[in-house]
Amino acid sequence: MTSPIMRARVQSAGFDLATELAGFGTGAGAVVTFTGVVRDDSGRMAALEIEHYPGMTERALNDYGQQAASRFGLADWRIVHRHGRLAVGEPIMMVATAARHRRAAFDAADYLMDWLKSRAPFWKREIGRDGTACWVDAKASDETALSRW
Amino acid sequence: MTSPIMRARVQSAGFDLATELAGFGTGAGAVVTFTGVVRDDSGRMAALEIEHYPGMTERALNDYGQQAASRFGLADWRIVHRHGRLAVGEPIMMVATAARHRRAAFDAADYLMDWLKSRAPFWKREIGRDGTACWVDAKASDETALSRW
Amino acid sequence: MTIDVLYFAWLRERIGTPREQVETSARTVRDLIAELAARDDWHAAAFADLGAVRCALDQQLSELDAALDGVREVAFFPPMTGG
Amino acid sequence: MTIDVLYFAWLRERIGTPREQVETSARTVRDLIAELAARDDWHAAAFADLGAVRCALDQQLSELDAALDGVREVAFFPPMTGG
Repeated sequence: MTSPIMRARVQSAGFDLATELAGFGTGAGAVVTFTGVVRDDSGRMAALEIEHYPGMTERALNDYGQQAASRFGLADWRIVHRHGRLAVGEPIMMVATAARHRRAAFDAADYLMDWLKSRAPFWKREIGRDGTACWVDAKASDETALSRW
Repeated sequence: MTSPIMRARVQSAGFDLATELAGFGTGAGAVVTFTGVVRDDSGRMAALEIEHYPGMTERALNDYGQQAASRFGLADWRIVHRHGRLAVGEPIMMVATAARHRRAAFDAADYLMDWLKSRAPFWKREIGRDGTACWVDAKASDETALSRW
Repeated sequence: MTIDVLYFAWLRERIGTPREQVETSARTVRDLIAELAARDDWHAAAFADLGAVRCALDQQLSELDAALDGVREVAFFPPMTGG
Repeated sequence: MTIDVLYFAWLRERIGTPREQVETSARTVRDLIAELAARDDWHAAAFADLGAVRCALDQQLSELDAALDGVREVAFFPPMTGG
């Protein structure tokens, strides 16, 4: 269903959901998007820093997106993931999926998110207002979530 | 979590995802959107006509959205559903949910869609290019989907 | 009592009107349907298969066995197909 | 053989460099880790808990027991936290 176009992008710049979705999923009946946003749970966070593996990340995202497209019969899909320093409230990443029916679009977006959480080479570090920097621990629940599929 | 603002709208006009999401879900970590689009499976469809129950629809959508917001702890939510005559490729409706964590945002969007499919007072009719008009049958699978929750 | 009865989708088409006022002493929705179905062939056709009929009382989804006490508006329609 | 070894996140911080070239005859990733950990305290600290170390061989996620035959680039990092 999907052509071998690069539909995943890694960038430090922000992105705009509307721009990403221009012309997205033509002919599909269902479009699902997920956007992750920097959240300050402690009330003491200044920013989030995201490190990644430059040589590997974009290709891994494209490979995996194409596998998901084939598995769920997607008409179209996009992944945009940022790296670098992001302020609270800024969007971190987005996934968009388009399919004939909503179940496939929902499941594919959910699946890609599970994969991104624990298999895409990104590492988050929380920068506190007091200058402290703390790597975010991987959650066991993310691993469990991936085993659902 | 949600104030008693009307977050659901029924309208014949089109809508724009970006406009609907302006300022949406501030402080939330996860935003999920679903957009339903008119699809022509037979290749013979000219348009989709959507009838609704004017006095009831918008209030029912708001009541149900607020229940879902409370059940899933949503920071924000929106439902926009169109009625009237829509061409193939036009968006029919959208749901957006914002929550601290992605599981709640995904589940709430999925749940609202299940509810909209079989409990919101809309009736679809396919208008063929040859002028025929055919009411869309409810799917038993939609009823099954709702019983998951 | 006087009740506003509304019809949607193919029930509206079969009956030929979106709305009518009905004088009735029916106690439940089913009783009201029996009265309506006895009116003429169009009403009878619309209510021929109650498995395909849903209702709302004063704009709240209800069961066909629900009581009509104090209800002002009854709507009949096929299973919904929103989303 | 010569292998490029890359470190990310806190492994990079503990070892103090993002990248080094290593001459090795290690047959598996685990063998390579043993050699690296023996280099100095910084490497030893980075590889102290292998349950918290993941690796990629030539930019493909791999197991620590994987063979190094023909591999040019090995990356070590903690469990990923994308999304």
